[in-house]
Amino acid sequence: MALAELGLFSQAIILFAALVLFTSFIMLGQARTLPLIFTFAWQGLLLAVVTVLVAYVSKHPDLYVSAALTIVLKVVLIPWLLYRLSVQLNMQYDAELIRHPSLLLLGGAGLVIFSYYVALPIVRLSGLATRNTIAVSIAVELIGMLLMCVRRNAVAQVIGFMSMENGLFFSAVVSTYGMPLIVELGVAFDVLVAAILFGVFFIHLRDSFDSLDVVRLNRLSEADEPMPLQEAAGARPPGEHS
Amino acid sequence: MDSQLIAWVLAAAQALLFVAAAPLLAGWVKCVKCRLQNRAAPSVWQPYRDLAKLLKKRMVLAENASWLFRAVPYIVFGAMLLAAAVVPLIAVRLPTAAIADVIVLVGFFALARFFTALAGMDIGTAFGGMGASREMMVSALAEPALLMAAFTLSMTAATTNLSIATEYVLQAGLVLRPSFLFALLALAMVTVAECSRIPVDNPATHLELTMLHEAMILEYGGRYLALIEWASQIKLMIYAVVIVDFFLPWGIAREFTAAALAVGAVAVTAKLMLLGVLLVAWETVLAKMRLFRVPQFLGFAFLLSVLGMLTHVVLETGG
Amino acid sequence: MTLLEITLLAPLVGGLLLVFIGHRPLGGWINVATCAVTFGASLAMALDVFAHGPQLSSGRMFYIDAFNVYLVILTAFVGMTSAIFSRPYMRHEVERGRVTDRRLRLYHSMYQCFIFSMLLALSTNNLGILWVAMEAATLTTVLLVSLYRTPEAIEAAWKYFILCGVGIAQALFGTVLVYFAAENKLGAERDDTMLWTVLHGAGAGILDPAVVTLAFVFLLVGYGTKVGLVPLHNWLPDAHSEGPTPMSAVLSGLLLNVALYSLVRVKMLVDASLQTNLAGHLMMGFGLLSFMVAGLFLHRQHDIKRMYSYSSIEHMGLMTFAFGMGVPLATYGALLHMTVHSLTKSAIFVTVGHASQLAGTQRIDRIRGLIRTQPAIGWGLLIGTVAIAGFPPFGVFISEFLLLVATMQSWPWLAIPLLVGFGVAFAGLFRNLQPMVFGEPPPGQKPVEANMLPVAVHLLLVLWLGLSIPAFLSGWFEQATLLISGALPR
Amino acid sequence: MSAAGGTPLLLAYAAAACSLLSGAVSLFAVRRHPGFLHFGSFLFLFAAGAASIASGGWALLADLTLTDQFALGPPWLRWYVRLDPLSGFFMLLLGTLVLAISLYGPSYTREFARGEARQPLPPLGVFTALFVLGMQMLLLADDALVFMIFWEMMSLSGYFLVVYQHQHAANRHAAFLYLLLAHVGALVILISFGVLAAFGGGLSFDQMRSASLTPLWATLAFAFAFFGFGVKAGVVPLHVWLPDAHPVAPSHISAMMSGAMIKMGIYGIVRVSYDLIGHVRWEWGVVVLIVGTASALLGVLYAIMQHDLKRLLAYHSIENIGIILMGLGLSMIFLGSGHKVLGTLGLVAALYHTLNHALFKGLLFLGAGAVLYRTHERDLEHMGGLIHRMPVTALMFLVGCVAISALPPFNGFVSEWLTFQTALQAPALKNGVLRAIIPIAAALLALAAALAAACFVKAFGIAFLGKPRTRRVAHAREVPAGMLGGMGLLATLCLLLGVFPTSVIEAMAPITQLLVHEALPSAAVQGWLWLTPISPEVASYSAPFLVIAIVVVFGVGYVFLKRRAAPWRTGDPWDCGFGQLNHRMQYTSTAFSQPIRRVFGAVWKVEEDVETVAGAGPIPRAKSIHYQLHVQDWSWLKCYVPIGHLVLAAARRIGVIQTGNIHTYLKYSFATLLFFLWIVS
Repeated sequence: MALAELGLFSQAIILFAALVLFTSFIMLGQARTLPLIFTFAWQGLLLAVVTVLVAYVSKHPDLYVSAALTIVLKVVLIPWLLYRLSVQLNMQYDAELIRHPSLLLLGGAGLVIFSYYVALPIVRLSGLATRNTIAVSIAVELIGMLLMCVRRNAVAQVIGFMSMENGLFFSAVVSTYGMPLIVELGVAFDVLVAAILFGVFFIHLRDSFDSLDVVRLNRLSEADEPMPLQEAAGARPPGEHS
Repeated sequence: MDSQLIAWVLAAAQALLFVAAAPLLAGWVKCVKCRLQNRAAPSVWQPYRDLAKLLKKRMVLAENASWLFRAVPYIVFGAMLLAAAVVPLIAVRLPTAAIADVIVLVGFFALARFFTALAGMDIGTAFGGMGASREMMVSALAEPALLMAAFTLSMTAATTNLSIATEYVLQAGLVLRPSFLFALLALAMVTVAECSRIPVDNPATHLELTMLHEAMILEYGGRYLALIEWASQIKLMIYAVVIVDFFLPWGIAREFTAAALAVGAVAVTAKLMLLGVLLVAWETVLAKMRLFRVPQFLGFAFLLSVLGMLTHVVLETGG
Repeated sequence: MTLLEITLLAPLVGGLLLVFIGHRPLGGWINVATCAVTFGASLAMALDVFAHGPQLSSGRMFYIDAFNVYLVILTAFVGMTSAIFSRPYMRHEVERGRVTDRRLRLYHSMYQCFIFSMLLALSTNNLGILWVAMEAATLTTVLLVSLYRTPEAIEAAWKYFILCGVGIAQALFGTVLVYFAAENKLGAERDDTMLWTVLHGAGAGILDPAVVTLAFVFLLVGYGTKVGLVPLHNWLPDAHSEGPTPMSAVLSGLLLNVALYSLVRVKMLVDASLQTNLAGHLMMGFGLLSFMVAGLFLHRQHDIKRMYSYSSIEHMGLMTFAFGMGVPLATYGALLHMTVHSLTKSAIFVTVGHASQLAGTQRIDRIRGLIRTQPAIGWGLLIGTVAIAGFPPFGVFISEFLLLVATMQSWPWLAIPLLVGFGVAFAGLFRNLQPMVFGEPPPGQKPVEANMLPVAVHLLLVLWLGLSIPAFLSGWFEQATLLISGALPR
Repeated sequence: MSAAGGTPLLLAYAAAACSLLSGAVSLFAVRRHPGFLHFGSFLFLFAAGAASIASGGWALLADLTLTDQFALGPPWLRWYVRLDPLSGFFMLLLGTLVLAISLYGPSYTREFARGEARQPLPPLGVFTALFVLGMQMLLLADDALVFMIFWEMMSLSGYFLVVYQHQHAANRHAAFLYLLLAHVGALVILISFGVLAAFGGGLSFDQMRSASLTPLWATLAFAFAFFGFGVKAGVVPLHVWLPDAHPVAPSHISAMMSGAMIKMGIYGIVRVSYDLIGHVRWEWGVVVLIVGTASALLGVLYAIMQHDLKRLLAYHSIENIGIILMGLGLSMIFLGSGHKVLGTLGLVAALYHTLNHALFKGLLFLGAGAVLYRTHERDLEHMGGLIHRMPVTALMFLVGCVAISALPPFNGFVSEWLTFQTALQAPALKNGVLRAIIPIAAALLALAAALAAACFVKAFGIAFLGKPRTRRVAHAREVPAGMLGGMGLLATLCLLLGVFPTSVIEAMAPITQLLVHEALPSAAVQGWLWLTPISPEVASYSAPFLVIAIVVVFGVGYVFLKRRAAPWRTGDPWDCGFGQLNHRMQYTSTAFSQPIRRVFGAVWKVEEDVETVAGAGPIPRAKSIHYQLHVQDWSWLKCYVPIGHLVLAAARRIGVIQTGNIHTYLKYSFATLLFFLWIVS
């Protein structure tokens, strides 16, 4: 259906959805730590706005709660946590080198197309005005994952992880007006704990690897170990004796 | 019942005759050989004299000899005796023929050889071990060829029982079977090997290193040696008689009348003398071969017997 | 307060209590006691279920049927025995100075929280809560994996955290999709549409195939990560090898089971609404791949705990394969295999813990002559491995036997790769096991104070299951089989 | 007749129970009183053996088929149990060996408690008991589950027995290889059962019997079964575990393994192909015949090269399994082409040889154990002259050697003779090719037999005859009465089964009746004295006469010669007039087998190297000569090493997927996700 036929609020929803997607792209391209964190906060904020709009449109009061949760967690708490940590580990200014950023962004675009392709069958079903945003939510999630795949910096990985969460949350909101409240609460709790744990781990990583570069975490690997020399059938041919 | 008894008596008599005649065949062979080689020949009765002398002699046993060493001659002689009882010499349809068929006969030989070889190793000299090792190697190669030939014949006669097979050949009359030809050659070669004749072994040698059979019984003397020598003479005779029975059985007695028996006796004597001459001729023209050419020799024998079997399957029964 | 509530609350309360006094000598005992209470309650509840059939709690929050009741008992039981083992073990670790009091406290309370989250995941009736509980299980164990604070431990924990977090996130997305499918098909009351009973009851067959398929993919990748299916398994060996051994025991013995349980639950939904056996085929392929690859990995291990975690991957792959096949016999076998595997594997890890304390290292080539130094440990390891390798008269043999027969009946040609896999895995296990157990011990190797009671109990149970399966258990298996594959095994 | 329950079955249960008890005794009682193992445990083992003999013999002679079930295992899968003449026959075989080792064991095992490396006795007792139990129960099993359970239990306890003296690396290698192959074999057997079950609609043997298979599937089922059981039986080229595992186990266990365990493979082949599948096809027979011939020939050729006594015996087990399989193969060929009587003859030959081999191989291993017990030597090169120190053992061992070399009048000869007779009936076949190859196979059997004779001349000659080669051997003593009793039992049976074959064959009639509904009508037409398998015209054999003849000759010789001749005196052996002979001048085992090694050179991978240190002096003569000989089994190098390398290489390659880099891991899950999404949509 054409955008014009929708109500203003719905149009707003779609607009903000587009902005959310945009923020994901920015994160994908953002090399420095602090801006990354801020962009993440922005994404959370946009998400909250979308939620509020949806709540208003669809008269689902409990969505306000989840919007509030989003704001508290994704806009205030987690970014602040990450910020404090990165200051404390004074890494707020260091930027990591992203190889082929343009290629990366292209990949992101590809993911958008892919998720649209994937989401098509679902879109058919939904009666909601905002259904096309499902594709966007999937894209946000996949891009978050892509971010985790390419970034060496632990903070960046965490942010990727959290933006995946955003995507999920987003999809829940726009496809089905959010999940049952108890589930929402549970999820939020888990996310909170996860965030705290991440914080703890930054410290540990810094202590034991004196950097947050996750590529250095490669002690536990099977790749280049020689075969163990056990006494096995291969060790001595049984036919033999002298 | 009566006929049964007669048959058994005859069988016993034939067995004894067989045993008694064995040295004679050996003597005949030796005698003819000397004649052929322009040497002064001993009398054909010489083997009896030797045996008698040995039987009388006081024995010297190596101090290391065990009870096995002293038991072996009896075992060997017993096995040969029984084997002799099985082979139809002058008459078929004797009850003793049922004791053993040709495979068991081979088994008897194997038994005798096994214990001879053990006796050879008992004293613990190098010669004994050497003889045993070589003898077992040669026999291991000879046995399949021998059995293969036997199989060919017994597949033709549909029996492994010597006497019945002989009868079968008699009834069949003169049939030119290629399989029999091959089998005969194979059997002859095996006989030469098994009875330790030239070219495989040299019974008359006095150089220990070239001995096979002799090396094993080097430590024997007196009556033990007599028994063993006698046993080997019986063995030679058995082989000869088996060949005769299978390939030219004519004349052998089929019913137990005096005339038939006499004819049989004469016939078999003639045939054996002829065979002895052939053997001598063979031994005279050939020279003893190296130990490690023996496998080729016996391999050839095996090949011949296989050929015999194959020709039997392919040409004679069709298939 | 119902038995189920006791079962769930006991570990929670215990966990809170242990936050404060977990470091005391008493802590270990409290840990054991809490588990004992949990186990007792779960047992009573099980009897109740056995008497009156499936139970739906008031508010329909929890649902206990034949499928999860025995898993609940199993979880409580293995949790208890591992707690029994962990008391002396952790004391020894404290003496060796590898663990401080703070961490001991953390350990004990997290242990209980972990048990709680698994029980919650098993008993909940709500797919969302199921997800929450699974995530919680991850979070509680992450800190335990990094308990020793060595760089390796940190690294392992980080990988565990990130990979499982990502995986679980996929699962959440799948859950959302299921919810979405259900929500616009059956216009039930919003909060109910995530209830398993509703979905599997009313929702059966009417959910939209496309969405459900999509959802299953996400759920498979999500929960599959926690099951440890190749190629999503990479966190598993690290986490097992670097964490404290009781942790590895419960991880291998229980967590993987719970993850597989969740996977099977959603598969049931998908099968109900899909006509094709797509879900089954995906699981079969995944399972077979994991089975083969893990078998090969067994051959190149230097670390004893790593080795046994690979064997866990192998067995999980086997079960996934069996559930994927979906024929009743295979399902029955897989259910049995879940039980015997977790019993055996936790017993093995307990023994491994003692063995590595005895040798002072986890490196296979430094563990030697156990049977000479301390026969109990040597024989325990040997018999445990024999059992896990699928030799009779242990239960693993029976389940693998059933699996093979089922395979022969429905997919004859897949029996060949299974066979090869068994052979390879067996060789991999034993070539490493033999030199550790047999031979002369290195000079000066001293026995350690070991509590082999859990091992003995577990192995005896496995032996019992191998010789005869008690009626009630078999009854549950059959009901579950009926539930999952829609027919009784024959 | 067929019945449910019944006394023989109860006896069988009693046997199993006794084995369990013996295990329990050695587990619980030994720790406090070591004496218990030697009495309690072996007492129960004796009872177990006796009970097995009783139940087996009863079922066999009375031609009973008894069935029963237990409420064990999964609810819809009862444990079915059945005792029929076939299992009875093997029960008898097993019981006899158990009896023998329960006599032999007490003294022998005491050695382990003493020896330089003190071994704990309980494991030995427990696993011996479980080993026996496994075999008893698998014979009774009447469904695939029970069969597999106890089959694997047998293999597994066998493993623990092989690895019992685990301080030696050789034991560990052997045990590993043994268990690996046993496990693989078991899985393959399981597959074969799976095929049968898929057609029969159930795992019980009755359902499998009722299954009607298409020729293709029947052949597949047979092929899997033949492979799986062949591994256990030690068929070339699946035999590599055997010559390693049997020698290193304690000798009474080696006797059980060679005597009984590998026979279970034969039992399995017979049970599956004749009983469960039912319709035997002649093509299978050809395969079995060829494999059997290969095993017989290669087995003996490998055996000749050994100088480790127990290893030599182990290789001979392979040879004899080959002979048994030749009989089976012939029987299958004849049955498959419709000659029931001849098929029966082949089957009888095979089963007879199974029994014989159990007896004489058990005897030989016990003999080797006796030598080991006194001299701690397994290497022939260090033995010699034992006949003077251990005369009774020597006699027993000699009996075993004669029997295994298939010499009349002992039992080995009878069964080989029957095999020959079966082969000679080849003209009955229509297929000319079969008519041609069967006699050749028979000739190769003859070759194998002759080589076996050579091998045992060497074994007995080097070990017991000549002069002692080491001090330990020179001071050996005769072994205790119990061990002699165990050997004596088997030796006597070897002679009896050789002298009275007719009765044995008549006793076997129920088996053939059960399997092929046929017996040998004319085997005993002329009474117990004459064995005439097909008809008196075709072939006949009378062992008693040979015995009589030898006795007579002994008598005559004794009476006439010994009495009349002068008493013999001892002197030095002939030394060509050179100086004193010493024990190092004797032929060694390696020297003995050198001619055969040269003749059949291609069979082994022979590495021979001679280092000669030239001494000083005008005439260059060697100061010292060091001779080394490596003989290897090609089948190991050609079949197993490549597989091993393949697996190891795969394992090495597979490692690269686990880079340790978390990005890679994330990419895996990312790729998996995208891949699946792409698949489904």
